[in-house]
Amino acid sequence: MSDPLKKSAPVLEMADVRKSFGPVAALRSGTLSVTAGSIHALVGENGAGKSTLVKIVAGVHRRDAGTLRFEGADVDFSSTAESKAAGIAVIYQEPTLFPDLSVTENIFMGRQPLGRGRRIDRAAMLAETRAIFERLGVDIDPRRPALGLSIADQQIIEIAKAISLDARLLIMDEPTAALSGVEVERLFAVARSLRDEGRGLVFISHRFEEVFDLCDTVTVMRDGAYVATTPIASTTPDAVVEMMVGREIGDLFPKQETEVGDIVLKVDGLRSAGTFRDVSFEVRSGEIVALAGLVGAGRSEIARAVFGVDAYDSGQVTMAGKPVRPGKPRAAIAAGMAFVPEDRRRQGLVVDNSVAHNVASVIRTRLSRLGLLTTASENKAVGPWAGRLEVKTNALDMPATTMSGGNQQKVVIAKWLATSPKLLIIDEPTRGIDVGTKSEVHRLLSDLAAQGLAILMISSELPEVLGMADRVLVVREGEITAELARAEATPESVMKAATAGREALAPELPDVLMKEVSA
Amino acid sequence: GGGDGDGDGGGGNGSSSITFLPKNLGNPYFDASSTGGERAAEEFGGSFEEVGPTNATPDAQVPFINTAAQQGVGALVVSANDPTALGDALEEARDAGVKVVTFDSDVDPEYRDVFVNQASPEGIAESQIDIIAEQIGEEGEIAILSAAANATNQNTWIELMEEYAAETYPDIEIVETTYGDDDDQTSFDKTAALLQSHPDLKGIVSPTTVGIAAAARYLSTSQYKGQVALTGLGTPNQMREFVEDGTVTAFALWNPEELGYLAAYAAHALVEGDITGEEGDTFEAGDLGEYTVGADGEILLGDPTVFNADNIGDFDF
Amino acid sequence: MSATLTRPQAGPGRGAAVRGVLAGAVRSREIAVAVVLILVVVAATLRNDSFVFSSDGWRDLLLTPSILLLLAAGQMLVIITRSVDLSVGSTMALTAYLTGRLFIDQPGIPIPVVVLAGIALGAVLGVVNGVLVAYAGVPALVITLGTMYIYRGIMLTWAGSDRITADQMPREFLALGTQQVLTIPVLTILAVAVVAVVGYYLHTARSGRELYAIGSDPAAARLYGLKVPTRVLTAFVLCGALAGLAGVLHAARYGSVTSSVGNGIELQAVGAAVIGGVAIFGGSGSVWGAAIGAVLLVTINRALPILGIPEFWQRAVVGALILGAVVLDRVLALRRARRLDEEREH
Amino acid sequence: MSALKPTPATAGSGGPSGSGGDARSERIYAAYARPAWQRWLFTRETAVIALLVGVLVWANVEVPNFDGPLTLYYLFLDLMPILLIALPMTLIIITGEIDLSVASTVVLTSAMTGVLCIDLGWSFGAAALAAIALGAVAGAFNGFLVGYVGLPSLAVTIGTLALYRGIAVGLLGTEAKTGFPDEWTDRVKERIGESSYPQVLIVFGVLAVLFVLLLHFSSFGRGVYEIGLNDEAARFSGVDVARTKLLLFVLAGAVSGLAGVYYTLRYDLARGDSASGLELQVIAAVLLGGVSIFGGRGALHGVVAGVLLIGVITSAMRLQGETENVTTIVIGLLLVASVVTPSLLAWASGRLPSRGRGKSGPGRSDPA
Ligand SMILES: Nc1ncnc2c1ncn2[C@@H]1O[C@H](COP(=O)(O)OP(=O)(O)OP(=O)(O)O)[C@@H](O)[C@H]1O
Ligand SMILES: Nc1ncnc2c1ncn2[C@@H]1O[C@H](COP(=O)(O)OP(=O)(O)OP(=O)(O)O)[C@@H](O)[C@H]1O
Ligand SMILES: [Mg+2]
Ligand SMILES: [Mg+2]
Repeated sequence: MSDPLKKSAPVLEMADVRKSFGPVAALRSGTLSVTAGSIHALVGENGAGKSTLVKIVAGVHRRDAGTLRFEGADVDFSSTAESKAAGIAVIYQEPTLFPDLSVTENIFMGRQPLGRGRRIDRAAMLAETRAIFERLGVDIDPRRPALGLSIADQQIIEIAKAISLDARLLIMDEPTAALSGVEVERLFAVARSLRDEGRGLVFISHRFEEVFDLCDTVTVMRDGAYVATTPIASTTPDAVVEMMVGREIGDLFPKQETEVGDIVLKVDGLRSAGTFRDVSFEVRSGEIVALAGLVGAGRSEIARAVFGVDAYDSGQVTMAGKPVRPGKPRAAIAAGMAFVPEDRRRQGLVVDNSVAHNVASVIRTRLSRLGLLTTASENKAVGPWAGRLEVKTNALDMPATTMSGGNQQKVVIAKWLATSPKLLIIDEPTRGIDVGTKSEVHRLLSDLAAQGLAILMISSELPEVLGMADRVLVVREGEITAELARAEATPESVMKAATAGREALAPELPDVLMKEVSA
Repeated sequence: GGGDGDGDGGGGNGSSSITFLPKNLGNPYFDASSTGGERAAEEFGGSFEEVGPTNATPDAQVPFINTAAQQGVGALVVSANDPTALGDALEEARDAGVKVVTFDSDVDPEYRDVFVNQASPEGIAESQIDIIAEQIGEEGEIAILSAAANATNQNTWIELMEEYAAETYPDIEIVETTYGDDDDQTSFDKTAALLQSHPDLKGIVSPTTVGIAAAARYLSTSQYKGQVALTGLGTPNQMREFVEDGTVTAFALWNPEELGYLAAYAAHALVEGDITGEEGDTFEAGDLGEYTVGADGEILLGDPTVFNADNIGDFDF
Repeated sequence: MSATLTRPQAGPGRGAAVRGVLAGAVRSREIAVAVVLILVVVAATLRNDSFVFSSDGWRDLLLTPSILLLLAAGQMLVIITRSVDLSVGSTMALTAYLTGRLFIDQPGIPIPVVVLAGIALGAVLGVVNGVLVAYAGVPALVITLGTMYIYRGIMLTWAGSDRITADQMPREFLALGTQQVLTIPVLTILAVAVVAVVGYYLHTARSGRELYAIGSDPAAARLYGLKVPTRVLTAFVLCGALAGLAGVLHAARYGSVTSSVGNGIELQAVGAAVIGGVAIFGGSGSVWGAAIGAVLLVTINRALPILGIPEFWQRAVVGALILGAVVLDRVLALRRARRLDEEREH
Repeated sequence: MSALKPTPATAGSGGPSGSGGDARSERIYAAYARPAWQRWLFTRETAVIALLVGVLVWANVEVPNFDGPLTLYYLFLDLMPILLIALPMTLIIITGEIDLSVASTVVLTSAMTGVLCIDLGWSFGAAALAAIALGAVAGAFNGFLVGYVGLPSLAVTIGTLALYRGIAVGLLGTEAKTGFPDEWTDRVKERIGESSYPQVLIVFGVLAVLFVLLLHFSSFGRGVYEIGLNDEAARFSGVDVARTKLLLFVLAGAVSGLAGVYYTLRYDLARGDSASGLELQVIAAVLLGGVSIFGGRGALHGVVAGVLLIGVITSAMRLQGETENVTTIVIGLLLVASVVTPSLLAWASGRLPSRGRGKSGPGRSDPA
């Protein structure tokens, strides 16, 4: 844990910072030291606690324990206003914009330039926005409302916001996730110039090529704890991944060979204006089909349309030969579909409801006798499913809010397995789930496929896609650009199909993962 | 209710306990009548209470009638917001031994013991039409600003006014009847609307104290002041300044305090058993002297007074 | 917010077309209401030219909406922060009564003192609402429903059955209700001035813009470090103060204060804001829209009898108007969304 | 085909306390985290019921004539419209919506009954059925705009609040319809045997049971709560959010129609100005009964207790000779206290242990 960068003063120092949300220990010992004039990478798996650490620095959350020093002084921010005032700018992982306000106002809210008589100087504000956009090389009208901006554009507004703050510490939590190659390059140029001005930067990303391209130091986190800090120059992607994953990764993708059966789901020429078009594919029983692509490619939208949560403009969805009524999740469920959505807390679960009510939420019509439903009958039906998935909870009437992300995901899966589906659509099955649970989920998916279930999986984690799928469909900007059999699917082939046409950086996946994937 | 705890709380609340239930509270006309009622109660040594709703609607009055029945008061003195809607509640109160007197605005005769009438409807209607006819030279358009669209006494008067005007003053045309709901602001705005929609309007009759005062206030600051005549039923105190500044020449009203006073005495007489509500029964009503119950249990207060610049100084209510 | 978006001049890039559409939609909202208002006035005037062209007609056209105008402006401030204030009618009743009481109990009291006292009482009542909503974190609808009852009850208890009549208030004060400057009633000037100040504040002050931000996304506002509770409290205080002023003006205009002052006017104020394009869940709308909405609501009521629609149907027309406004908003929003989709599709 | 079994332990049902000896390592879950008495005692609903009992005892002891035979009879007659409408209103508020147009629907249906029965000479039964149907249509209009067009219910029902009453006032004008058949008007006031309970209470009782079954013992009811807690997640689990909302508004309209018929009979009258302010009384009672205005929380027994609480307080204070204003203040204070108290408790308990930590943390849930 020695600090190799003594040469210039640290802007930010964190040691042994702890934070729990109820029973979930999101951060067990967060340690980070950022020097002025450097770009510091923070890497770790989903749920490693990176965002939590960032939010503590920003004053969104307050730490339970540990030290936090900014520019040499102990600080304890109780609101984001305080951290901002101190000179810290943060780009959060999820864009947080005011949809009704203009882009310019979003950038300057709360600290608009004032003219005479403390009036907002709109001309100055607009000019400054244009200057920032010029520097970033983006082409967004500063006067349009934020409502309706694409995720990438929203992310750019966040970046502009942070840059305009003129802060001494700039933290960027996965700013590139939704950006194209050109936009990424521009962002990097700005980041480097900020570094050269002597500011400290923290950069969080899952893309190692970016980390190794941009940063000079890297800190690795695992399971909410600090692992190591090393200069980029003296490490390799392989070494970083080893530190990140830390434990037996061999059985992370326990894919079984299965017997592929009849066509269960058939999607034909699905189109939704502005989101996706010409989407056709099929999924057979016993088969795991993955939808791969960059974040924002429209995979989730396709899945939502298939399941009927969203309407689509044209095309057809067929289950076991019978057309499924569009726009009606109930019809999809009746046809044998199950859907584990990407956002657990907002879509997958009613987090304020009990475990029992959540697990029973789809099957409860079936549990009713003469139209009447009792808690006892729900509990009776739910118990075994909770057991099957080894859900950790004190009692079935505990609200799901109290559970960890991995346990919540198990509840969602239990709720859908209870419907005895023919097809399981699962969007980001292991997002924000710890490594142990992750392999449990993978084993479960594999078992289910072996028992004859058809599975359509969406994942942004390439290893997961390559490790679990029998077939990979690559989506780019709303279109399926490639269909790859398990044997053909390599990181290169998938990334090529996902980024073709965009000036993407060469996808270099660390060797470790490649080996492990092809095992 | 449960079993315990009565002591003497539950039992007979004295014989001459009188509850006044006006159409609504916060109305100066009824404030005056209640003052009269209270004075009467003091004189004959009974207890007096005033209850009532904020809005002048029958459904809001019913719970108060029910409560009076539960309390077993001696007599209930009501100005009804509807002739039939209160009927059942009043009947139940009478079954519980409560004497029911109506004043100002009656219910159907079978629901009450006596009705203390301020003046005969014909008298009221005719005197107002006569006043306005004189002021506008017996010809031209006039309009009526009433209280609530469902107010019984108002509607009776308006009907009689229409008949009388048609017979007696063929050149007078009643062009519109509008409703101010006995609400100050509404009456004010409705006056403005009347003047607006009928540019040739010569006069306004407002047979309600709230309406005439609001209309006078509007007129007094309007271009029509002195050109559009206004009369109706109003209290002298409210109308004094408008008579003085010439907005209003003459208007009529009985003395509402005397009306309340008489109603309280009638209630007292019923409670004491001096009268039963039969035609021909007589009773003493304090300062006002002796009164006789007429047909249908009606007791007539007397003729309305016409107020004008000469006599308005003599009155204070 | 309109001002930032209503200038569809040239700007670089692909956003220009989209912005034109958006600006058009936002802009058309206030204009649409204003056009309806003008149509109503023109139609009524054609039927009866005294609706505009007579000294009373002109005066009442401007004067009658001024009280609702103030209430709608205040309500709009609260609604853009994603709250609502149902207690304004009761607040107005209390301050109207206070006005009369002061004139009766303190003979010779200067009129400006009374006006300030009314505004101050309104502000204090607004503080009560604001503290409960902003700091106790309780939904505004429930709190202000409660305080609507409480304030009204206090007013009735305080006033008892007595009422304030014109002869109890000084003539100069009552004259405020009808005085005109260059044929424009003083009360109207006052109300429009207040609306202008509010509009200026919302447009040019940081805290004004923050009200929009809070209503647009409260969670994001907190993440930004905006002082959410303070701002929400401010909105309630301003709303209360404006209701207080409305109460004073009511006393001056109608010359009498009874227990029923302001009964049910809270829903009219909300309705006026909604008609004027203020989004009921916050974040967007202009005080001008709310003001025009208030004028339309009042004027349509006055015009209907002239247009030959019996007065009994007025309320139904008002209801239809509110529904029409809400549906129109949705239609515009859907059209906007569809355009954006097509934009992305090229 | 997909032979997915909930694994070995199908036998081990979800009994409260796991009888540990079930063969495999399979886990048995307790159904409840707390014993039954705690689950029942520490709820909002219990608090309201306790308060109601307290007020009843106080009124019986302290308020003259409250223990008389007429008190409860009138109490129920007066409260009937609120009791009735509170049932569907509870469900609507639990989904996170609101209906301000109920009182206007009462008046509209009452006017309709009057016009059909008195003017057009329909039999009362037919007129009443038509009125209830009209109420359902009025509710369907609200429900369509809220559920399918996706408009905010607050704005929609402020509009229909004016519209429906406006139509009633327009239909009736100056007239008050009266003279409904005696057999019907009397029936409304009849008592159950010799008791002090009016027979209409039976109608309410039947409806209340139906609504309790619907909300607390049916799949539909679970959906109602889910919509209130998280309508997106509800949609993802196959709850038809739009249809549910439509149905609830239709129910509110139909029950308001029934209340309109009741109103007509109770006062033998159809007038445009009846039932003013009823909508806010209903909402106040529902909120007082422990239903969250954000949706997702509340129970019907609490709501019924809330309505009765308001009724008993009003009745007792009227018997004591208090004016309406005082009652109004008391009910307003109760309403504010009932929503502020939980926040205050949470705030107090959140502050006490973590002393010294200044202002409340930022992670608080959204207001409004
Ligand atoms: N507000 C919260 N309440 C409860 N648990 C939370 C909360 N925020 C985060 N967590 C949990 O804390 C853990 C760490 O989350 P965090 O967002 O910091 O991870 P991360 O490293 O940023 O992951 P990712 O790469 O997916 O962004 C996760 O298990 C997450 O579910
Ligand atoms: N708020 C938004 N406004 C406009 N367009 C959006 C918005 N959110 C998403 N989109 C567009 O919808 C499409 C799909 O976005 P989304 O992020 O759901 O895709 P995805 O492939 O499912 O990504 P993920 O890996 O996050 O699941 C993209 O074209 C994106 O630009
Ligand atoms: Mg993160
Ligand atoms: Mg997705």
